[in-house]
Amino acid sequence: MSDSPARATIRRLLRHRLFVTGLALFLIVLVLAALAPWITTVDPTKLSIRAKFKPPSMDFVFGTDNLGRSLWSRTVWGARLSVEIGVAVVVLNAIFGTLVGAISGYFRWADAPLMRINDALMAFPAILLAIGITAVLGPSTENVILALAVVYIPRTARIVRASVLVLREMEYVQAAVAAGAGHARILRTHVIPNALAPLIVQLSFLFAYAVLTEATLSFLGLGAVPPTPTWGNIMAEGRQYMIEAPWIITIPGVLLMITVMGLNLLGDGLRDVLDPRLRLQA
Amino acid sequence: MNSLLDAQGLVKHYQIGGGGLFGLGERPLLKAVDGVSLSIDAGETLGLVGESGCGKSTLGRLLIRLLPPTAGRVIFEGQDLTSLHGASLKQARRAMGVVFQDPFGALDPRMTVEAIVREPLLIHGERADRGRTAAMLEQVGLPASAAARYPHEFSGGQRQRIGIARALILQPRFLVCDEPVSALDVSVQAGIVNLLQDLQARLGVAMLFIAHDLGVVRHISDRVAVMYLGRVVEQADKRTLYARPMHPYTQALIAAVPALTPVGRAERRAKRIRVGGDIPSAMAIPSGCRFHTRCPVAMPVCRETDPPLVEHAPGQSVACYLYGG
Amino acid sequence: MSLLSIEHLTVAFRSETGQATAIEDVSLRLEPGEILGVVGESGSGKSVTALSIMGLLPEPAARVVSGRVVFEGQVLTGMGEHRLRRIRGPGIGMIFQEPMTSLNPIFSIGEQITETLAAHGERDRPKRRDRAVEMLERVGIASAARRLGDYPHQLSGGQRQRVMIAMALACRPRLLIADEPTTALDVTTQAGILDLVLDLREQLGMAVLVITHNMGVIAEVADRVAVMYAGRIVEQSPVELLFAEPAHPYTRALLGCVPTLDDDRVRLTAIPGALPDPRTRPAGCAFAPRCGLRVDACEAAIPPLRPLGPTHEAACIRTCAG
Amino acid sequence: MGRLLLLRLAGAVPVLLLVSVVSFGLMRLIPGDPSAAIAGLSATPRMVAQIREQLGLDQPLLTQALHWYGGLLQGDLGRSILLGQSVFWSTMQRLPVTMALSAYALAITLVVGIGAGVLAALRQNTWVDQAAMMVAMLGISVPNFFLGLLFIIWFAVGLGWLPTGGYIAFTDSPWGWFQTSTMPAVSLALLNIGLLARITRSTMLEVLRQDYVRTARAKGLPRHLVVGKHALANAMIPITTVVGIIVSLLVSGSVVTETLFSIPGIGQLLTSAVLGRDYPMVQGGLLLVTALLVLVNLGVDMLYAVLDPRIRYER
Amino acid sequence: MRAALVIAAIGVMTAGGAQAEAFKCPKVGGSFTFGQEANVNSLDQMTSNTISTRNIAMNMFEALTTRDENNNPILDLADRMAEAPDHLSYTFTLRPGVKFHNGKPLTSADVVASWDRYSKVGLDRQIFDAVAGWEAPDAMTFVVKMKTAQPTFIEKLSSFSIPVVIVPAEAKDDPPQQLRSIGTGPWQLAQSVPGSFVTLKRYDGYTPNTHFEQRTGFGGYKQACFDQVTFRIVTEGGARVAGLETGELNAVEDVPTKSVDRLKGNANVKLLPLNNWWIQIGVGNATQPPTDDVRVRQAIQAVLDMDEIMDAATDGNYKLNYGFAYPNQPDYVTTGKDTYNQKNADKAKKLLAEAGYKGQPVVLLTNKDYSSMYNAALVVQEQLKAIGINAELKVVDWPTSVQMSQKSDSGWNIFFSGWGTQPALGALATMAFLAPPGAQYRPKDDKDDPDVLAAWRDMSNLPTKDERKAAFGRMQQVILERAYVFPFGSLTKVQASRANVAGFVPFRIPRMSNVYFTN
Repeated sequence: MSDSPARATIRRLLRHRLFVTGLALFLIVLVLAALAPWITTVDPTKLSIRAKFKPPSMDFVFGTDNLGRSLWSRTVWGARLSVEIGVAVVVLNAIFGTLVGAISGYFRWADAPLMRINDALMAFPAILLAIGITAVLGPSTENVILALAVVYIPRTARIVRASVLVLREMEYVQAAVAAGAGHARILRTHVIPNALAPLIVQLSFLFAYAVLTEATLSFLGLGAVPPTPTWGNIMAEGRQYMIEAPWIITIPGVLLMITVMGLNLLGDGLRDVLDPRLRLQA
Repeated sequence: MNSLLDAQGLVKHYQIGGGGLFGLGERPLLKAVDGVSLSIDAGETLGLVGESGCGKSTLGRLLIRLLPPTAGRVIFEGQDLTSLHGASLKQARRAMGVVFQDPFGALDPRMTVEAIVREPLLIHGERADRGRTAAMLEQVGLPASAAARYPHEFSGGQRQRIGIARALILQPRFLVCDEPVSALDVSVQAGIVNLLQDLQARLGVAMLFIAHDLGVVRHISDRVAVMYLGRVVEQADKRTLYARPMHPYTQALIAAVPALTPVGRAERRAKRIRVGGDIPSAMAIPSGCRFHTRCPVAMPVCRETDPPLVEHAPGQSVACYLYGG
Repeated sequence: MSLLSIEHLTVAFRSETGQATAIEDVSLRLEPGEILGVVGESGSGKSVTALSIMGLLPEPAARVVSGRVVFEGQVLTGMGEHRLRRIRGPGIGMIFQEPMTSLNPIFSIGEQITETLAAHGERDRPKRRDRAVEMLERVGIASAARRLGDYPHQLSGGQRQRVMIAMALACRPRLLIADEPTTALDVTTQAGILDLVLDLREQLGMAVLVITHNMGVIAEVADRVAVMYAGRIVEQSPVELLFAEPAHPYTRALLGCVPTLDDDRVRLTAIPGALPDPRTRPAGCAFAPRCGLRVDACEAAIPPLRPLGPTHEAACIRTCAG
Repeated sequence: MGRLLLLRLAGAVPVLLLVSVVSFGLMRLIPGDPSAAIAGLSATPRMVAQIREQLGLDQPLLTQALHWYGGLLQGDLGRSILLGQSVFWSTMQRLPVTMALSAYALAITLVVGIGAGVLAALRQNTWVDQAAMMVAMLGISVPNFFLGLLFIIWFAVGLGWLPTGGYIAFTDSPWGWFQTSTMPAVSLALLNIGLLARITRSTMLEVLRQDYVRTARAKGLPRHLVVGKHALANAMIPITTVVGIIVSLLVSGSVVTETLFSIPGIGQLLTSAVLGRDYPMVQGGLLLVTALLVLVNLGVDMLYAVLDPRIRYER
Repeated sequence: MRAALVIAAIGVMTAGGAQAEAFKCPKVGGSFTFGQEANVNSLDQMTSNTISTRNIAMNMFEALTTRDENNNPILDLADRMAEAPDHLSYTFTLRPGVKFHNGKPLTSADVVASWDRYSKVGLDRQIFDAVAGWEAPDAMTFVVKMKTAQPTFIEKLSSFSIPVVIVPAEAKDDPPQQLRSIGTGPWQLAQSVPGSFVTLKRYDGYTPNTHFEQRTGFGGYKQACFDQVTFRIVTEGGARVAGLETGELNAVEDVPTKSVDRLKGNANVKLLPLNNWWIQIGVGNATQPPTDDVRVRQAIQAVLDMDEIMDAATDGNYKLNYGFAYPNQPDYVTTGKDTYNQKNADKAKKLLAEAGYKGQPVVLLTNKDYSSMYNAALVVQEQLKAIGINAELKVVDWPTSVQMSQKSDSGWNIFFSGWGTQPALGALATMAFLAPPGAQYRPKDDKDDPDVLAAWRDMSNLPTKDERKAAFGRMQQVILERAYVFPFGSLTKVQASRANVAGFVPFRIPRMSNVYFTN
């Protein structure tokens, strides 16, 4: 049996120590997110004014916040939301970033106009653009996803475009042209599949950025609508109690850090294995 | 008799640099191919030699319309390729194949050998069963077991065989081989050259064989064209060309090839025709004869006007004033 | 005493997929003023041999397993970087295959030549400059003084290789190692570079180690030749003898598969198969699987180099036996 | 090089035009208007209506757009609704603060980031490398607002070493500036240190593999010249690209950091302008900031030309 | 003897001579830093209605009239005021010797110009609705002519919410938000860095009002003791507390409740609680179903548990308070008391059933910028859900919520807010929220409840104080019984200063005059 490149890649990934560490960290968060309804007994929005500001203890694993809500429930459900948002942003980027990048890189006539729009969107400081968009659309989970997608799609498109520009000139693509293949076929069978490696790497980092930026937006009060428990929301609400009840910000903060670090390690591993020459993109 | 392929006044110029929104200043023009006419008969092999950057690869791509020409026409089997689009272009492409230099970049790393060889069939909606690809693989000297494997599992020579199989599966009448052996070790190179010769004899396909190695070109070609800076400067039957090169550039080129024996090397060195300096940039082609800056026998007229390619001896065309206007 | 002697050198590479022996039991000698050609196809270990002389093997991946390199009586293998550095330049100069990438793109060629002089003790700036101009003139760069400020990208391929040579010879080394010096160049340029090397050898009297895969280059410049295959030297002899009476089947096959300008063979003699993977070399003679003269004994043990005459040796049981 | 500069400047014009369209459009689409911020908690609808009329917000969008672009053509960015100052002046007042803070953070980033990256590359696969990369990984994984909060808890509240917030201009008191800027600058820098150290390491590793580095060794150059001159100078080219990105990240980061540490910079100005619906301030401020970022990138491009003769002598 | 004079309804209002020792700074000098919560945008006191502006501007600017410590109208820049017997004109005589910060003496021309500007751009210019015009017969006299008699005119005029501050005549045409910062107060502007700090310095040319011997409210005998006062913007509550603890800040506003306990043990800090900072309130939308049905609103009213709501809103620092005035105010009435804090789920369910409520969503419009409003909404949601009301949260930012609240059809049923300055100013100012044209409860088809209208007219126009107070009582009763709004209780805000600060008396707006360091 022949060794397909995909299988070989997976084998090499599983031998990559950092990748495995990152995967493990991320899996912890994924499992928390997936099992949220079963591992939390208390509704994350359930108020219990009389039990407010309880530090972590046997009764409340992660303690309670200023309204007596269980931080365990809130952070676990927050994990779920972070993962949801990350997945959504990644999917949107994978679709539209690839589309824009592939069109721009493959068709010369489309390149200049698309890249000008790209440049303009990338010229904004990312967080300000995200703030602007969520402010327009109103804070909600969907709108945060949309804002993050708008902020990051140009960046993804750039990366896809860069690989497409190279792939377009590859001799196997030329061979397909010479054999009479149309644009659609070439994009579908040669260009896009081969642009996937850098894209996957980018998307894993993007997942981290999305989680991080969502938390920042929520922290600034522009993320998912409270009382939806997101890590950023929890920290935003907890920041005024940071001295007396530091656990409110510390617990989601550390979880956020673990998630982002897991994803970054994952991305590093993917980059090392899939695309060793790929540079870090911001 | 009509030739299989007829190129008339082919020109390919590139604008270099973005130029910005307002196109500030003029953008330099890279003249990759600058007025080439040639023809290839059915079943014939035309060798195309020249140093790097002379435009031979670009010319090869223009002939099978991998690139659209800036000017000029390519008549293939009576059809003007440059005017074709869509379905008719696709149809014309059935009759043409191409083999590239880089055995690593020419095969999609994600596809199995079978998928690679089969792709042209799929493109043209032809029967693409296992037997057909297996037969093709066998023809290029690969074992049947190769079909299920991936390109990275093969050596350079074997990869080149896969590329040849892909190029020939549609049974084209014209094949462009763009430096097909330059990247290979000599011991492997000979096998590929032999394979191409065998296949050509068997399939009757006409070939444009591009290479910088004069020995290989001599070995495989019927006729040879020498390119310099976007132009064909000499074209002749291979025996004539190697035995009696007329253009000073061809002479220098042949003289520079080391002989495969140390015997008499001191004498060879002493009488070798040398050309000074290096090939100029295709963005700054000298006026007049483009070779005059390096030509050991340049005359004043060479600086003024560009000599046309003229048939000075039977079957031997030269673009040089040494043999008259 | 030889200028350079490589004695039973074995170098191994470590990689993700395991260990591989790049060269094995390689011994070479080079006399002052002599040009030794090392010829071989890719993966034969010829470049590794060159790099290991200078201690330039990529560390920590590559490692000298055994053997040693002696230059003018000093053992270079295992020598500290600090002492080695004083031999690089004044003792041994080196040029490489890709003159584009071997020159630093962001420094002027003048700077790159003079810094070599400075590193080897020339304190006087004007003197360094003069010497750089002199060297550039010597390698055939016209109006050298004006070109000192040029950057590599402003030069043609041939000029870059000339600059590399000027740089390598700036400190007047006794040995020049030229690793595939003309492979990246066009044939007309190649001829010029080979002429230059021969001229400079004449003028400066240094020895040259030329490494190439091109038999033509060997025929053009070498005094003596070593043929390498799969990490080992398979034949060694004076150049005339090698071309006249190639002994090893590999050498013979190699000469047979090069198309030349004057042969009218219908078919070239191809060597079947491919070079062995350095990680999975056969136990016996590495060429045996591709060899037309192969017998069972070939696969039993690696044949050692055995003399065929006073100056000729080959590693083949068939040739030597017959 | 002058030509290159002109080309890039011309290329920036459509980008900035698009930026202005986007920011104008975004702002007008945001629900709520500046009257709420002016009228405060106890605004009556009548007050709000008066304010809207006064600000011309009751006019059609097109009229407002024409007015804004008309002013823009004359170099007038308008006047902040909330601050009552000209947008240009308010921005210019805040700019030095953000610039000083960013410069501080950038200086820390460059020194620590490049230093750690080079060290890690030279000691590849040793504990030095692993420690540096671990810290870098931590840097790119800790949200800067979280870090800022932790800093306040530890260094300001817990240890009392540094003030909790506020800002003292360097010109007023260098020591005060140092005290007030250190925590925000470090919390801003950490992410970028991580980025830069990683990039520097991988770039250095790549550059060290280059043929010209081998040439430099083959010439017998001492190690400090091989690494410090031949390798690092070439590594600076990709590093410069990242520094350009970092400047943009610093501006982004300042939005959160300035809010957290009560620093009167551009980030805080624009955030409060967005939240207060100060249309002219957001439009003009964003335009100025992006123009500045475009300029920074232009500077980076020019820096390439300085670093890389291949660009300097292009054509 | 205290010399504060309450303005009589009729007749001449004078400031009686100051007999006792006037206040004298025990210690002059020093630099005082105040930690302020919110950013200051403009210092234009005529066009800004934010507390942050007032915090600073009220130390710089003065008006003809203002309020004393107990919120009674008093004279400030006016030396005397005479009201005509027909109530159709008021004659103010300016206090002599008053100079602007630019050194120019105050004349009636400046007053005319200031009033002119206010009538054009002043936010609360509806206080001039009943005014026919004003004039300056001589340099020190200023006369206001009324269209009709308005007994509450002086009460409105003396409001410190958006007062008609007196500025030099040349500032007459300063555009909104751009009033030059030249006033007559004891403090003048030294430096303003928006987003960071504002520094005021002592105005040495200040002439105190000798009719008083002490500071009272925003008026009285004011003296600047510090060399300068800096209002530092410190938005993080924790950072303000930390600044106070380290001595970086000499006084702060809005100490988080959670920090109060800790600060109690700190001998270097004085806690200064300000009871009744604002009324935490929900405004019903009487247009939008289902809250257009009075029974649904009453059901909501019936079920609310105010202790829980206020506890969550304030982290525990609150006082239960029904209605729209505080017990210590003269306007305080007890009407409608039984509508408050009923915690009666059965009654609520019954009302819902009567109204035919079928689970239509009740949208609670709140914002994240004010956590007390946000937290109150969270608790209300839970309480409503408990009786089967489908309560949904709509959380937006403050400007959006304000804009939405002003449109009845923008999809909300209860708007969460806080009424601060107006209740402090008195019933008249407060009830303006509920009477046209400022009615926040969104009357259906803009047809106001006639009973509310009638009561409002009486509150404004009845000649005597007692009559007006009775009218307020009626109004409060109607509003509460018909559940137009849901007052939850009053929030306590804690200010604090370092122990060595004297004279810093908690007040809605920090007053920097007559405050000094003891060491």
